[in-house]
Amino acid sequence: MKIFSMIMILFLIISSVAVSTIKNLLGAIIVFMVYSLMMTIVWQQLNAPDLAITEAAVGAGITTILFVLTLKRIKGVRK
Amino acid sequence: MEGLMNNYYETGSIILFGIGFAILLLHNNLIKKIIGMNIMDTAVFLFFIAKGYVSGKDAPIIIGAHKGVQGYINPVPSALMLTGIVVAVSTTAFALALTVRIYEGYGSIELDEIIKMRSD
Amino acid sequence: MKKILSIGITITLIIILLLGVSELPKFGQYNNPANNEVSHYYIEKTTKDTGAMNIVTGIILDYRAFDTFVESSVLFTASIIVLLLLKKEKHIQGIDNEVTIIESTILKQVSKVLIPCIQIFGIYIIFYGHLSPGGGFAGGTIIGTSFILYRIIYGKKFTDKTLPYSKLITYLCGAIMLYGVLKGYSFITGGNHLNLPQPSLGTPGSILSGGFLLPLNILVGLIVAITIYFFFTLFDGGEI
Amino acid sequence: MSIIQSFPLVIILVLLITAFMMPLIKNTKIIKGISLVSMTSVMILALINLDFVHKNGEYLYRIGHFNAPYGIEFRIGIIEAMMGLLFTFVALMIIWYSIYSIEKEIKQSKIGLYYLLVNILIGSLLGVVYSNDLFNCFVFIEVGTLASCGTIIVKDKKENIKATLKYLIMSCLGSGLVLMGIAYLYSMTGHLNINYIHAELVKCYLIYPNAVLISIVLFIIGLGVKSAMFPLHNWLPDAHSSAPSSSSAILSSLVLKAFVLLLIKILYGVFGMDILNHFSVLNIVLILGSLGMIMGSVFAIFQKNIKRVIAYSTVAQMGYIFLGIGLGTNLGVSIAIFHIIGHAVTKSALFLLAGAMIEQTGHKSLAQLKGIGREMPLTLGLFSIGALSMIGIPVLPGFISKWHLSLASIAAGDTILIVVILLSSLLNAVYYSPIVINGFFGEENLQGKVYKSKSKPLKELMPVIFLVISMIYVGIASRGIINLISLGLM
Repeated sequence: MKIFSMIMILFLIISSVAVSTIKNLLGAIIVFMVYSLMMTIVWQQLNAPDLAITEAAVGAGITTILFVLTLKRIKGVRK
Repeated sequence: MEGLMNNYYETGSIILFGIGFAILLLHNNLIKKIIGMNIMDTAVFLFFIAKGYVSGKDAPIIIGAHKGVQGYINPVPSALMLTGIVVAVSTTAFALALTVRIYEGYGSIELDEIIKMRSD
Repeated sequence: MKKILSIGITITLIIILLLGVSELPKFGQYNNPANNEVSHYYIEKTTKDTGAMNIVTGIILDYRAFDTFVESSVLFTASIIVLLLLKKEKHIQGIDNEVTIIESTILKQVSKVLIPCIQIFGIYIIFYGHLSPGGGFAGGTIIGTSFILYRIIYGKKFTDKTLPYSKLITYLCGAIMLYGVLKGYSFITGGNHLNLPQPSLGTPGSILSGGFLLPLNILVGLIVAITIYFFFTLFDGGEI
Repeated sequence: MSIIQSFPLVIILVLLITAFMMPLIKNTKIIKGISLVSMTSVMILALINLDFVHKNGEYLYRIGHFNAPYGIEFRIGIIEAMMGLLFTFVALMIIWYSIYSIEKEIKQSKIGLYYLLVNILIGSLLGVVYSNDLFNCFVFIEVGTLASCGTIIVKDKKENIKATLKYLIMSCLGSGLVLMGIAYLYSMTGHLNINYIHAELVKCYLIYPNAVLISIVLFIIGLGVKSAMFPLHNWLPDAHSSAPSSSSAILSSLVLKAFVLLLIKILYGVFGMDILNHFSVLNIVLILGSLGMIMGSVFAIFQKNIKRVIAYSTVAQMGYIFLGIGLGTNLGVSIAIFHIIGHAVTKSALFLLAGAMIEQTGHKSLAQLKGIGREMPLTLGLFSIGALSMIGIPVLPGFISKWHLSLASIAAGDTILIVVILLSSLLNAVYYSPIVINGFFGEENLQGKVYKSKSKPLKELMPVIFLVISMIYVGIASRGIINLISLGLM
């Protein structure tokens, strides 16, 4: 359990650094979505299922949709 | 150092918090800034949830018979952070809407370029 | 230069905060200060006090319901502000500038089956919110997502007819007002120790139990679903 | 259990539920009426509540059916009740003023939503003031932040969007830090209620010295960002100067104040004097406060836009409040709270008057507003009373807080602070007096100006006149108010 959690935390840290370094905005958003999903797993590990469900629906789902739509809007104006 | 190894979840969440803080404060791109804000928020949530965990106990949902006080983890952080997640998504939506309008107004989402532009 | 500065600031901040963490009580221990009489009280009494089997739902909708009420107003405020920022006036009739319409029979047929399934799942999560993980927020998001799918597949014109803006905002305001009134009644009677009638808690474990919990979960679900749909439509073009 | 005890909760519920009602109503006149009626009734409730608290002393009011550590509770002392009255009064006056002039700054279709946001904003600020539960305070802070950003954005100009974005980002930073502070406190004590945290923390602060210190600093920085503490103030001038003038009045007179009150509540309620003295962190607040007093004024001197001058003056005045908090004595904190009252009344009047000038003449810069005294004599007259209070002329509240702050700093043994206070008053005079003098006097300024040609009708200025009268009243009744505050702090 401890080893698994540490690996997950390490993944979280790596993906958050990756968000910062990736140049492509869509890529950063996708990495952030992966980050949210991993966070969901961590919370499930910590026995907080309510939070895991909400984060999966809100954090990974809705937030990503909003980000992608914003990106679409921004690209659309440039065209 | 040993304290950090004992509290590995908290340590991880603090590192995430720092990274989120740096992204929020020092990136120029607004979308990245908003992602940084989200990372910062989720890091605090992780910190809270880690404080509520008790090893070897169940999730705070009573299925079947009640297992007594010692059978479940602390439910308070989960309840608080449920509120926190919704607050975070509201703020994100607001910030993204502002970003869209900024782009329509200034034609850029890089903060330093926007600040350089004369507003009128 | 800026990169070095940013890394420096980050590392200092992390080190300072970690100094605090290293003193905090060890992770996962039963006798940590966080697991005090408050959490024990919740674990022991939630089912008796509120009728909820899910302790977290009991806390957010009864013990700390004021937080949740304020939180719904955060969501409401955010949707109003996004409305303020992104809502565009309707285009003149005859000019059709819709780009994201998908003309696919397969998609339409599949979605006819899929969307009700998503909605039933969302409704299940809302209705079992006080018995199992989930509740108004998660379930509302799922139902909101089904509306979004509906809009993506059938296009803007069709959803404008079935889910018009005026109807949605009426439901949103009505739901949140009803929430405020229901909870306000319970707050004031509780705070003043008035012995006015309260809804019965029922038998713990059945769906129709927990007094206000079920109606509140439904209202929260409605608020969240409409807000999510609003967010999507406003970001995707801004015409409702 | 008297029903009056539930009035704080009723106030918040009334404000929020009327706000939720507004999108359903199409007619803007009815919305304005609802907003005015709700604010008036709320003010009356706050007045009755203040009277009740004054007679019966402070009390704790539980929200819902469960007692304190399990449920959420309000703590209504004299200060909280007083602030409730102040906030509702100032908000009522600002709404009354805005009813006549809001169409000139905001599009017709957005007026309803503007009043909705104002109601939510005032409700959430009162929630921050009343609540005795840290996490509840945090949620109220978030509503307040979103709503206050919303009141800036309604104007819908490019500069507004930019200013709001800056404000939002800084605010989110602040909220993140505050939430982290709450997380540290929760992991050390396991409570969220302020009284219970204090009781636990006194027992255990020696076990976790670093963690306690870090949480104090997190709260100071987090709330400092939101209440424009000196080096963190850079969002304020843009946000406050670009907002519609009634919003700037609310933002600068009430929003900042609610966060400062929360900081006072956290520093003295959660941590308490013993812990603060043990770590001697109050010096940070003291130094930043005095820096803000001077630097805010210095920045204000170089501004050319009248609203920016007033906005920077806010930074300086917040410095006085932080100075009072940083002194760490009972008198210092009482004066800080007194200054909150005086400044709220004065600054809202100043912003509204500046807004009136801009609205009637169409000019924003100080150079073009020369000679305004002939065109709008009443407006500039009221403005100069407010400016005199800011500079520190006896009887007016500005002078009284400066005088007592000097006394408090002598009592605390920091005589150098008197120099700072004097210097700051001098700088205040440097930037406020030119506005007044150039407005009223100077032959070349007055040429071609027709007497009273642009003055606003008296009925539209009535709310500002009420604000100025209440400001003078605060100055005259200062002794009683300060005694009451220090009674409440005990």
